[in-house]
Amino acid sequence: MTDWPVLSAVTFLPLVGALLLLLMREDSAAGRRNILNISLMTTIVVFGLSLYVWYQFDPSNPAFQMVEKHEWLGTGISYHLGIDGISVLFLPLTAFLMPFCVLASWVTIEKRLKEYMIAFLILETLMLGVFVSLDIVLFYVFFEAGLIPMFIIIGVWGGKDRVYASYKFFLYTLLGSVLMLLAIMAMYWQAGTTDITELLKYNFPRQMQTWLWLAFFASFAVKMPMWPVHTWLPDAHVQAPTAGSVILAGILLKLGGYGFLRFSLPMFPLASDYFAPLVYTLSIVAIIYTSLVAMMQSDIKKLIAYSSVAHMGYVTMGTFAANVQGVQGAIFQMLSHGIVSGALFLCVGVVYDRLHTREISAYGGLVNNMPKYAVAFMVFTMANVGLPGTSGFVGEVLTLVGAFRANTWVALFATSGVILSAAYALWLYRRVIFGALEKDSLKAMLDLSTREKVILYPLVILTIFFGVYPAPVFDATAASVDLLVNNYAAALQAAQDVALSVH
Amino acid sequence: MDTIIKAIVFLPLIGFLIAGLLGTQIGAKASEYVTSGLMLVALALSWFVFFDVALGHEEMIKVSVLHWIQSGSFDVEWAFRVDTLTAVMFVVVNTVSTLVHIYSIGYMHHDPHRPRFFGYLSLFTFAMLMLITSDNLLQMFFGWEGVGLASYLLIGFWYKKPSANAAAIKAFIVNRVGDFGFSLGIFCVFVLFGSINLETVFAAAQSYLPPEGAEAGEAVITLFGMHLDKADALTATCLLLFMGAMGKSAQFLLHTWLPDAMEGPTPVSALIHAATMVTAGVFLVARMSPLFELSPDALTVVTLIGAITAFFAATVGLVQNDIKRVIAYSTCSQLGYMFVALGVGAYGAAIFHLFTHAFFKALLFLGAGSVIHAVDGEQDMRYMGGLRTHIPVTYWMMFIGTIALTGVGIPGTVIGTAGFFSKDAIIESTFASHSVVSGIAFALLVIAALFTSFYSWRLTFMTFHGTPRASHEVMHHVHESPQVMLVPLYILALGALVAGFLFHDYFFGHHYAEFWQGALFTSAENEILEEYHHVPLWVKWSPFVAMALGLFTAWYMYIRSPETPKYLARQHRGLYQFLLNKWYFDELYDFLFVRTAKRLGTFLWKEGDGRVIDGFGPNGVAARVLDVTDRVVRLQTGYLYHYAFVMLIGIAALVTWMMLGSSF
Amino acid sequence: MEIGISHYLTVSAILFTLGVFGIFINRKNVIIILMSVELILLAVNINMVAFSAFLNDITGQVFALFILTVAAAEAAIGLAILVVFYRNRGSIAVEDVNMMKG
Amino acid sequence: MTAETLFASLQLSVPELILAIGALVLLMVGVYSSERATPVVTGLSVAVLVVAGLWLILNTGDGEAYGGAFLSDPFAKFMKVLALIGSVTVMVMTIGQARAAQIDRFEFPVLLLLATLGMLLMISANDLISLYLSLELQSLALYVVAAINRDSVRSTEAGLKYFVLGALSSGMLLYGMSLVYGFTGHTGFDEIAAALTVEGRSLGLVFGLVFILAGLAFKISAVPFHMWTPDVYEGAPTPVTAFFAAAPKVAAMAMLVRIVIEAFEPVVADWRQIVVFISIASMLLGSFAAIGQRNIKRLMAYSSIGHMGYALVGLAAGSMAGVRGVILYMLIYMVMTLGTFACILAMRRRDGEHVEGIDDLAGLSQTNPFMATVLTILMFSLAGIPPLAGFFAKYFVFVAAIEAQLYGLAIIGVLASVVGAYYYLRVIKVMWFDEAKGEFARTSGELRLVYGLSGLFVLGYVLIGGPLGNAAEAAARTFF
Amino acid sequence: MGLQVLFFYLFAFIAVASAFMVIAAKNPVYSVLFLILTFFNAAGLFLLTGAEFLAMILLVVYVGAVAVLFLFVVMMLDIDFAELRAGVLEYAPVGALIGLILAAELIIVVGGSTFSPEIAKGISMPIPAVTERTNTAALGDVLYTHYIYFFQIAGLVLLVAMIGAIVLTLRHRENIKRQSIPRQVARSPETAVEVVTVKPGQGL
Repeated sequence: MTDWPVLSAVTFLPLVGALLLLLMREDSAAGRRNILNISLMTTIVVFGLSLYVWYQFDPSNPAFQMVEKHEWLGTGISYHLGIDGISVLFLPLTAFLMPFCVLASWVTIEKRLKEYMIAFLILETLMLGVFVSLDIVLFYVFFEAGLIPMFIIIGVWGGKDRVYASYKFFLYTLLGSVLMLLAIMAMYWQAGTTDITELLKYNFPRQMQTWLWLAFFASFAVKMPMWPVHTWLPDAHVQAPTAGSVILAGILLKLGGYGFLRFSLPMFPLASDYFAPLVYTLSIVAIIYTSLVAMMQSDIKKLIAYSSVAHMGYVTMGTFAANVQGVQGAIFQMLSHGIVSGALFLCVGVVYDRLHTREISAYGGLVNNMPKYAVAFMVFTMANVGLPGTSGFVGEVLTLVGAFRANTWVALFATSGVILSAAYALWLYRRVIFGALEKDSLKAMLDLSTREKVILYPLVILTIFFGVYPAPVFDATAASVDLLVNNYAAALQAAQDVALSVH
Repeated sequence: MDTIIKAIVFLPLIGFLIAGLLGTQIGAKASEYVTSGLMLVALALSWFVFFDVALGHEEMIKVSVLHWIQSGSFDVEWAFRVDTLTAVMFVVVNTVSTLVHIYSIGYMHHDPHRPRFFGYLSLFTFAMLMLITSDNLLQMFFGWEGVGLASYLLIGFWYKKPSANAAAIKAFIVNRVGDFGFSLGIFCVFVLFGSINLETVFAAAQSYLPPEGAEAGEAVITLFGMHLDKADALTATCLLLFMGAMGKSAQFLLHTWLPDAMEGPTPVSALIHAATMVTAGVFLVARMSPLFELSPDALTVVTLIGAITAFFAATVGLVQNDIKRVIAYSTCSQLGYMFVALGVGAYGAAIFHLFTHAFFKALLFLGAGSVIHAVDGEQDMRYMGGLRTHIPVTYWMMFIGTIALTGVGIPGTVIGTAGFFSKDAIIESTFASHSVVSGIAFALLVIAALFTSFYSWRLTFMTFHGTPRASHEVMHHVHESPQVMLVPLYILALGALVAGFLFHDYFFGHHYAEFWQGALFTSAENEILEEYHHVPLWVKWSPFVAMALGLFTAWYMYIRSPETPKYLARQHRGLYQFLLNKWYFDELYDFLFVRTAKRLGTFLWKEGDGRVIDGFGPNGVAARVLDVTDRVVRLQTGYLYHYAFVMLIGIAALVTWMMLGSSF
Repeated sequence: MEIGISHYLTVSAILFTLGVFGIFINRKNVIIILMSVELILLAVNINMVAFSAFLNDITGQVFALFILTVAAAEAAIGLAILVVFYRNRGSIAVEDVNMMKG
Repeated sequence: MTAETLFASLQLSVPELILAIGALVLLMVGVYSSERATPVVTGLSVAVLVVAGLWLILNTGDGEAYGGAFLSDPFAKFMKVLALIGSVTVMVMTIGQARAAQIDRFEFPVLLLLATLGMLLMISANDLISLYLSLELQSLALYVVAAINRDSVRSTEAGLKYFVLGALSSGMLLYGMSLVYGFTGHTGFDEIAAALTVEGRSLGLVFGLVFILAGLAFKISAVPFHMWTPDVYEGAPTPVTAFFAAAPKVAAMAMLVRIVIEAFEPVVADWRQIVVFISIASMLLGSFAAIGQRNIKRLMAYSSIGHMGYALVGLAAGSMAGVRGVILYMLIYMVMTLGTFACILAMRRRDGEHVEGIDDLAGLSQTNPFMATVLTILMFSLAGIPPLAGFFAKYFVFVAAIEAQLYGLAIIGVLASVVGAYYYLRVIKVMWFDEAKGEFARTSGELRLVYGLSGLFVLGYVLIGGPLGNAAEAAARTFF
Repeated sequence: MGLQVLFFYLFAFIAVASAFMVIAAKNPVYSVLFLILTFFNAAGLFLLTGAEFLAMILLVVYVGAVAVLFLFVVMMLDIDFAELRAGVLEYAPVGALIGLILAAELIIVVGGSTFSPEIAKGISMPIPAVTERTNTAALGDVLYTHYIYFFQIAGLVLLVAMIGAIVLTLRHRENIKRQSIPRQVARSPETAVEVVTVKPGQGL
């Protein structure tokens, strides 16, 4: 435990940046530069702090660390922060992607830059808050509040159909979340506390677990998103500005997966076990169905969005396999997908900035004049496909192993996803990058600028680094995941013993 | 030794990084020299390892590099495992790769993207080396996919050609189908043995099955709804692994990508699609022999698939006109041979054929490349002919390749080309084996041998003999390739001629045991090594006869009476078309999978997502909400009496409710 | 036959219902509505007085007294509003009171 | 009533006396000064309200007065402070707006003072008679101010509708009161409760309960007694609407809470059914009907219907947590509403014309970022999105409902809030996503102060929520 | 007792019948007159229960003031009665049905309910015997003592009504001639009369 509230600091630091931005004026070029610099500096400092958190984190201790607890709103709600192995890595991930978002918006956001950056910094605080909350209401507050800046981001700086997309995004996720809110209240009523550490120890009755699980599922499934509640995602992705897509795919989707790991699995083990087949089915459908749909898309972002749905299918599948491989795989897959899908959207942003269209058919042959771009895009495509040696592979294979241990049918169908993902990803790559450079509009396109290199190259390196040496992730998560899985098994066992003794 | 092995594996990677990242800065020439130079070093080192490990009988070497994935019991390292099998593969891979690097300096010298090309070649080599040195299944999978990637990149090297891009994607995806099985196989291994490290798995496999005659034991795994006992589980595992091998080695049903892969530059075809990558499947089965050996059923399937592939590919090869495609089908067919050998338990023979095949098939491809180079990129044999006099060196090299491929040699003696030793060993082992399908496999292999001979000579005759059919323009420019291309041919030709003679005793003969040192596992009952010597004489002669017959027919049809093929084609139009169109596999797959998937994708998108999910979900709900809103708002008429009426209804309803509610 | 409280309550219930009925059945004239309100209040007063008598409790009568007071005030306000409305709209037909709806 | 008891009673009701006397004095001031006295009277009214409020907070004890008809307890004080804040805020907002809204007459602040007095008396009412009289005091004043722009058809129509339906509802309320009186023999809440405990429940009494609840539901504009709300909100001058939306709702809700929790505590099963019904109906109607609206005042009317439904969720629980939830809900609702109406009042074009269409807000985020931001925060808060105050308001009432095992109510409630979010989003969408059509005139300082403070409160609730929650809890403990 | 029954039914019947006519009469003037009749009969009912003060108040305040006010407004707002609209009864059947249901429920439940003697025992403000105090005096006893609080609020309610009526209807219109008694009184012949000399035969 550290002496100063490091988690609060890392969570609320972006707000400080946002407040500074409020004082800025945007009208001049210098003003613009100031805004950008402040945003960038803030996000970088936050990233540094998050690394410090990671560094301070003791991986051998499965309990919550760096805990801060204060009285808050009364009625059991407290301001309680802490991290364990499951949540610790999401902090650096979130903080890591933010500077890229700022960089990606460096020149592309022409209007209302100040508001844009403020929205992003607020969003960062909220996302970080989700991962460090140890009070379930506090969690919900952060979880849900993220809708506000995202709604504005999509709606103000989005594409043509941004209104529809932002509404759909907002209402869809809100609908899921309010049911979770009810469940949270029911848990408070039942257990008399909203403290996550206490709730983790509480045994909810079987019947109640079922309902609570379903309510949480409604929220997280939409957030993930799982089939069939995924349709908001393609719309939101397509319309959002590049950085918005990055955050959406990179972090917001992870909130659902994190929720499953933090709540559904440990708090409602019986229900999780009971509903695992449902989750498996939906995950498989997500993997196969959305891969097929992705294949037929004519819009680059939409295609990547659908592929995100498929990849999140692996996460849910691994999570509910509820063994070490599955859960660790799910965590890794989330982290990796955060990097890779974020990077893919950044890649799309690069060409979108030049041509202002996302139609695949408008491109072709980019490798001729944008070889560096082609290389970066290739790496991310391959990571998306799950090529060994990229980070995409590690998570995928572990979730599959986990699923295979739980149910071979699931693994069978899920593995077929690797074929389909290759199909849509490579086909996309071929249509955009390969081929002769015939379209006049493309001939004048320049290769990556320095700024774009700064954005994409670190991601390339990370993608490969985590593919080859994922150990840091596993080291950090191992103890907590072990604890989670063991408690889960113990709970199931206990329930079985009770059932036996009754008969 | 550790350093040497690391050097062998990582030198190509360094080459790739230099050529790939700095290629534009340092220029094409430098890239070529750096990558080729590094390959040369790696080659030298791998021969050293070969002598040390395989011939020097050193113990198996294990080199740990880095932790990779550790998740519970799923614990995987980056580590190298070097035994004889690996050493053999070292030699094959690095030799061919080095030669192809050198050859490419000449072959590609017009191409503006040479650094990229050499980078890819080195990347491929690195991945292939990772595959063969792997000490666990996951690292093997890494190499497996890595070579797939390199293959994808190299097939699509000329990215402006749509056909090349299509072929590249096809190769990757069909391989992925195999990988699908491979991954499931890996998972099976993990579940059955609790580990995917080869050492652990092999050690556990020794005592895995209950002794003969004992109870089958209870189900150890539920696979796709089937409750499998230990033996069946093992069979299932092997079959799943084999599926991976089928994909990578282009076996029947998953072969369609290989001919299309010829869209890549010819050196690539030689390296990847003849000598090394496609043999990965063979390597895998051989590597996993401790498992396969325990599952006769799985081996039967391997045999059958191998035999069918050998036959099928040979039939298609008979009528192809593209010089590279003929060789490609030949490769496919030869891989079938190797699998048959594996299937009947003759692992040594299989690896031996792999070894020799690498030499002569690479030779043939590079030779073909030399031809193509000479005729300005033309690949259709119908526009060649009479090139013998213009490019004699190439001709002779191709000739050597052909006799090696067709297995020219004198049965019963040790005089013969490389193919003679290895192929005949396979055919004889097949006959000698106790497999239930040995008879049919033998028959198919012999027929395939006949066809092999026919199409190989057909190729030679059509290309080099007869009258030139190319345009005057082209013929005028026909020239012999430069030395940098020819020297690799010489070396390969040497190998094609003598490799069989030199090594057959080690691979599949008297020195079997001390050469392999357990790298290939053969169970106690497996006595194929002994038995194949004792096959009847006609069996020993049958490949020779088939070869001779094939040679004669080819000579008759393409030298003696060139009208015959056309006549025959007209006569048996259906059959000809069937063969020419490769048994319509592409069309069938296109119909079954590609178009179905596309149609399904569109359907799910428009109907599933669009109409059903969005229609009944958000959009539908939104529309219903608006309907309700409309109705509610219409209630608000603005008239006082309506408002009062609503209040009255409200109060009446509440009163009634309370009255009825309390009377119940 | 004894006149009990239920008789009074019945009369008051009928008057109350007539008053309510008068409010929404009427389309001619807002004044009628005001009169209906007076009927309702009268019904309430009958209730109050009856209860007061039968409970022998004077509170009911006091309450009724205040109701009368307030009713008078209400009538005054109501008529005042009606008058200003009439000045603006030139009509007090109930159907004309419909500028705002939805 | 002896002199001492009267004096003690007077002491407990000093704030009310201040208001009453203040109103009379200001009436005189208004009558005997020139036409331009309105700002002076308004300012003095503010002062009166503030003095009353301060006295209430600092100097008022707990206890019964006037023979038990008047009650001063923590709950009453809390709600009175709320009502006073609501009145003061509206009064402040009207200072600069009165002329434009054509309500610049000195009677207006006086009437508001008297209405506020009515509210305070309602909140303190512990007897059916005092409840009725104070309710009428407030209502009559409100009928008049609704129609106070007497040259406007809309304003007078609003007044007429409000009056007619209000009179009908007080008729119902009275009828219910007469039944309750008859069936218990008492008008005092405590005595009613005592009689009910002894007597038990009779159907006639339940009818009385239904009629009383119907009458009170009208005052908080709960479905199906809400029909007046949209028309009156739209038609009445905007400052008046702002007043309607805030303080009277608080007072009526306080009264409703007190009467059902205190007087009808023994028949909780009966009134809970009714409250659940009107709560569900209000939440649903509030959410659905608002979607089609183009006029922002009308939108706020439906919004208030919905919000009263949510507040009733807490009441339906009938527990201390529920009452606490209701108290907090009313507090937060009032602040949000006042802020929103401050923004609506600021919707004045450069040429001085007031506009009320939602589309008139187009592009506000560019022409007036501060107001747009505040209004956005308020809208999100009204929609119940965390971390804004509106979320916590909903949270506390729903927690209470869950504790009372009213699952259906809670589920319908949260679903309705999703539908409701849709129309709040539309306001935000218009402000942020659409292009500006024209600019508003510069907003006066007091309006900026009001909506600024409101936005700050909504945003900062996460920081100050603890003490407020404790205060609400103390207030709620009155009943338990 | 017979007389009381007779009068009860007389008053009750006329009250209900005239109340019906209030809402049914075509002419609003008739409605007002029927309302007055209803009030008269209700006053009769009050008398029957012994609430004599209220009965008188009803007549004085209601009939004397409120009903006359109604009559006055009806007359003043010169409404064109010929234009009364037809086809206004589209919802009448449904409305009538619901109204009848409500009435039936009220009559059954409220009219049919019995009262336990317990309640009558527990009351706090018993009516003194008629022999000791008249009804009016009894009311007066409590109204200004025990119920002074309510009385004061009622006063405020009336004040609000006054302010309201004035603020809504009082208009200081321009160009309207009003009588000003001080001015009339202060007029002198000099200011009031102008002496004009007219020549004969010319006219003005």
